[in-house]
Amino acid sequence: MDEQTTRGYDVEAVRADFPILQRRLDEDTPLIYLDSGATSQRPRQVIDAEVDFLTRDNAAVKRGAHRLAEAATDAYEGARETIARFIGAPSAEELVFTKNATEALNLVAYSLGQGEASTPEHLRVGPGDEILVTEMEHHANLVPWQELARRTGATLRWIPLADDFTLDLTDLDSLLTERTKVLAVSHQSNVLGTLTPIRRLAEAAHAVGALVVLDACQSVPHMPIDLATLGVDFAAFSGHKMLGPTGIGVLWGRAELLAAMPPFLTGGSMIEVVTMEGTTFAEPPARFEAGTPMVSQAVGLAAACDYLGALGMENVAAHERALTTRAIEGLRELPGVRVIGPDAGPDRAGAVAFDLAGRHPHDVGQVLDSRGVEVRVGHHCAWPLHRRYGLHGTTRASFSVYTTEAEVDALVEGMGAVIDFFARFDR
Amino acid sequence: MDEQTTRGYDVEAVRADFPILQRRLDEDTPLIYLDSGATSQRPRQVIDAEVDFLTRDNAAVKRGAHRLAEAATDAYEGARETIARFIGAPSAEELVFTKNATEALNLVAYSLGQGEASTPEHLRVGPGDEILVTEMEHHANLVPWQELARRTGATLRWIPLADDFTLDLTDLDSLLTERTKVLAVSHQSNVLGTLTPIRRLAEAAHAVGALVVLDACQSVPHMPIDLATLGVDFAAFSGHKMLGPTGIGVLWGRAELLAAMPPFLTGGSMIEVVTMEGTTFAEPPARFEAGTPMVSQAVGLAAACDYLGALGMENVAAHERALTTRAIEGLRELPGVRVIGPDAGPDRAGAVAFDLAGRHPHDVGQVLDSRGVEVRVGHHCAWPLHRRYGLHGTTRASFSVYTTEAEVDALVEGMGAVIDFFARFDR
Amino acid sequence: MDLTSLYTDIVFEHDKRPLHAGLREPFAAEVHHVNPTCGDEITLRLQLEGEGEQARVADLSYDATGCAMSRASASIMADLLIGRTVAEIEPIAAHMEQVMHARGKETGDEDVIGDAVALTGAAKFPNRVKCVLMSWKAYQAALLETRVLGER
Amino acid sequence: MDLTSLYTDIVFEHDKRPLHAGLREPFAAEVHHVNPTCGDEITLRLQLEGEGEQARVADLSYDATGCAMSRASASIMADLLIGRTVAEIEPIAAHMEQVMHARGKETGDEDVIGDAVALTGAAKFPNRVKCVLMSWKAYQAALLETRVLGER
Ligand SMILES: Cc1ncc(COP(=O)(O)O)c(C=O)c1O
Ligand SMILES: Cc1ncc(COP(=O)(O)O)c(C=O)c1O
Repeated sequence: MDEQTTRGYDVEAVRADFPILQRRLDEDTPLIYLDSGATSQRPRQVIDAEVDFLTRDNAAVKRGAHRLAEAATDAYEGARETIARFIGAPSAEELVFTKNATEALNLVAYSLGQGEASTPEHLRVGPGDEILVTEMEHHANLVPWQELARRTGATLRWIPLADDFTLDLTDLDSLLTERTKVLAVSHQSNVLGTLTPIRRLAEAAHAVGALVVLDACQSVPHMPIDLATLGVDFAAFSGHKMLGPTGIGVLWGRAELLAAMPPFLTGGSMIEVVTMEGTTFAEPPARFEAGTPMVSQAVGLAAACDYLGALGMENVAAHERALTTRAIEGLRELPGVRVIGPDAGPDRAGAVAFDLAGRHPHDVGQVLDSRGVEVRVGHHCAWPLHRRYGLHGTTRASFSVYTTEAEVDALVEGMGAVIDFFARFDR
Repeated sequence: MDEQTTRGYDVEAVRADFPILQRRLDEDTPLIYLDSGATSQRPRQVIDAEVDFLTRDNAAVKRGAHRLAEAATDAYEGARETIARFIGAPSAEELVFTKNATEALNLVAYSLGQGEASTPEHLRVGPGDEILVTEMEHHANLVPWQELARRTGATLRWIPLADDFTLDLTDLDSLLTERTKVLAVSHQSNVLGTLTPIRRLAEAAHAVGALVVLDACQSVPHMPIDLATLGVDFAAFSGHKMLGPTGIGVLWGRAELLAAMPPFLTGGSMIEVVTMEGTTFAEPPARFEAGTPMVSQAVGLAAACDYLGALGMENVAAHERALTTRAIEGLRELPGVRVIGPDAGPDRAGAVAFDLAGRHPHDVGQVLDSRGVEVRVGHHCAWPLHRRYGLHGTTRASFSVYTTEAEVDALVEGMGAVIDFFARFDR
Repeated sequence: MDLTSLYTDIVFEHDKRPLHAGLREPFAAEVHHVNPTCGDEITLRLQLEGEGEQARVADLSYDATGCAMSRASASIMADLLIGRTVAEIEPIAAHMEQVMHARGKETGDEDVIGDAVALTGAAKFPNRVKCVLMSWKAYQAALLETRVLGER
Repeated sequence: MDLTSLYTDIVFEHDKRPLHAGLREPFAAEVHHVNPTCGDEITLRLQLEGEGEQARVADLSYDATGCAMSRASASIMADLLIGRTVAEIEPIAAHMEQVMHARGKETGDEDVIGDAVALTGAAKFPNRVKCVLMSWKAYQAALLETRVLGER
């Protein structure tokens, strides 16, 4: 921790902003939260922003003409602008608020499958078309595409994983063809920590006229992102993984694409004219935000962006990179432990999954939990990835702005204790 | 207010729980919030419940094996049980959390249109089938059904409105036939205040084998509801209209129907087994809750149910009925003002919409706003209803547990001032 | 709150006795615009004389339903634009848009936008900005349409 | 936190040397159950002798992957059920389910559930309850299937 402080990143000051980190799991056990990849904790700045909004400006947005409704609408649209700036979106109008990243990905998949003749060809998936994903996707960026293929008669194909825990691009040319309408890929694996070569993939996809959908759930919270220069067409991420509230996610899409896409959810606030016989729809982003939106949550997410922005995403990334390296090196020393992911380096970021030979991750996690070390066990919503490596599941530690080197050390020590605990029974 | 206090309903004590009601719009103007039909305000009990959860038990639900994840899951599933009890659902497993009522209604409409051969006939809408709605629906319970009809080749029909602001059931027998797969109807109009004869409609629909979808957005917050005895198959409502958070809605559905329905949004936490080739899905409610859910919001909504339950929904309904009667009677005295909705009585509840002859509602609302009276103006997401009565829009006052008789009087006085203000220009 | 900056006598004058109202022939383009929040609607027809930037607005007819602000705005705009060239209108429209988005921090220049200064009080009321600008947006859409049609 | 109430010697004994493991013929019904949260899986085959409630479990074979708790549970269950009648098994399964849902407030009756008492420590750990009950749920599903098949 001292080291970090001297680098200018004061993790103890950060921790002081997160009330939950003070809690104990039981009298003797402080909380060592290493499950930030599943959901992060919220600093009081985020909680306060929501409470301030609710006790001062809360009203229905966009539908009201009164001053309170105006204040609420300003807060909501102001939040959209803050978040847009944070991810380098050219315009706030390119951001659609959803309930989570999963809805954002479903939104794209459903919209592309609406099959309306008035939709331009490149935004319409039908029989004979192909959708390309990868074997490392989170279920959220796999199942919606399977379902789109089922609904439309398109074919799902995938880029396989290589033995070195990166994407195997050997056959990319035969996978990505004129038939490919969509390439859906994650920016960073939530299991392996692998960063995908997104610029290269996006270029190859665009060369054959395919749309590129980026699952940015694990990158936006952990590194500087400039969507305008990534070369992708859509990106999805969730508030709750980046110090913000649950119940809010973001779909970013290029303005000209959103403008030509049919709606997904329909109802109030997304219409232009409604008659019993038929309805026309508003411009984006309104077209894709049916019903009363998550207003206070947007305000909270904007506060989270401000918080991360003040820390500096370069600093956050460096902090987490140091923790990742430390975790990998510590775990590698232990007998029977195998890290499932690339070695520490520029092409990987901080999700550290590992296997303990002969032990099911559920049992590993249970012993770690008894020591206050909260990690995730199982397939982490990436079942095909685990099957690829012959695993039923892994144990995963993941980090955030408030994670300390001492906590990483507690994980490594904890794994030592896990090994000892089970050895007792292996007589 | 004295009257209310002696009836045992202490509205001032209630108001003390709502921090925002202390705010002023400007130095001289206290807030008179009469837009609770659009969104209600939150008592500190609801805000505190969320903050307590976030600072103590926040973690990813259902996916984690550690103690914090268990605490979060308990909070989430406990909230489901509290809300289920509040609405009289036979089982908490029949409640699906969505982002708002709009998503809940879209969920049903999309699921019925998935067109999978394995889905039972009565849960599959296709060409030749009919969907019956009413002319008074909120866009949220109209447009998703228009879209379902478009996607599947089914036909949308509707029950018209009568001159007396109730549904015209004269031709019900020819509208509701063996071809009808779904009857989607609201419990209470968000404009007229009209209560629909839901038991009678549900019986008629079931007699021809149609499913009954209830838009309960305006009833659950305002009267005692016992879903088990209403005779409907599905019901949808939103947290933010019942003192709870934005970003959460509820779909209730009969267990045996949910169990046979295909999923809508897909991704993590709703699967059984995932391979690259295909996916099988979990049992309800998980099947319909893809991705990380709105955990703290569920906790907040449960706190709202507890709050309303402690007041007693009979008392809430009586309180709001008295306000409605007072508003209607006061407004009726004013020259040029016409209440758009049935007279006060057992068949109507509290949304009081009205028209001022020769004045656009936007102008009416602006003058009321200058006096701190916050009402909604426009078509209130019920455009066909307004067209039916030859109106471009109305001004609407709506009430909640914290609304006082003095506030209703301020509305009536405010309308007097509106009339005077515009008369100045009518030389 | 000061309502008189919003509801000026000029606004009501135009609301009551709108200039150039009604839909007339001939027209080169017709557009229909809606404010989905409040349901205000305008149908606007545009007839030009001449070509390109030097084309002159020969007629601008419309049918507007909506609040006093939106109806007055249509009336004032029609009166302002009829007889001017597209090139002359451009800075007027730009100024109008700028003032309306300044949240009351800029006052309109009467030399540029004429009677429309009476509408700029609405810039302090964010929800009324759309009411005022709807007719201007409709004009611009109609202009675009005459060009698209001309290119065919 | 006391892990020894969860990880008893009996649990590890069954985890290491599971009884009746493997998939055998003949069988009247086969089911496949999954715990989607952690990916644990069991394939279970059931062979009955006789009819109705008096039918006897002639064989119960299985293939289980998962944590120590879920594997031990399958092993203990198989040993407990083989040779008993459906009627005899009913109260055993009911008792098991009840204890496992009591959050540690009830201790299992060894006379009823035998070695499975060693698993009831998991009732204090909500996320482990499913691990223990998965094989029991699979048995019940297989039983139902033999009946459905029987009726055809
Ligand atoms: C009757 C009715 N139905 C549906 C809705 C939609 O609710 P939400 O916007 O919360 O999805 C509303 C509120 O706007 C309503 O009043
Ligand atoms: C890579 C990745 N994609 C998608 C998701 C889904 O996010 P959410 O559950 O918030 O919709 C997650 C997190 O669970 C993730 O890690």
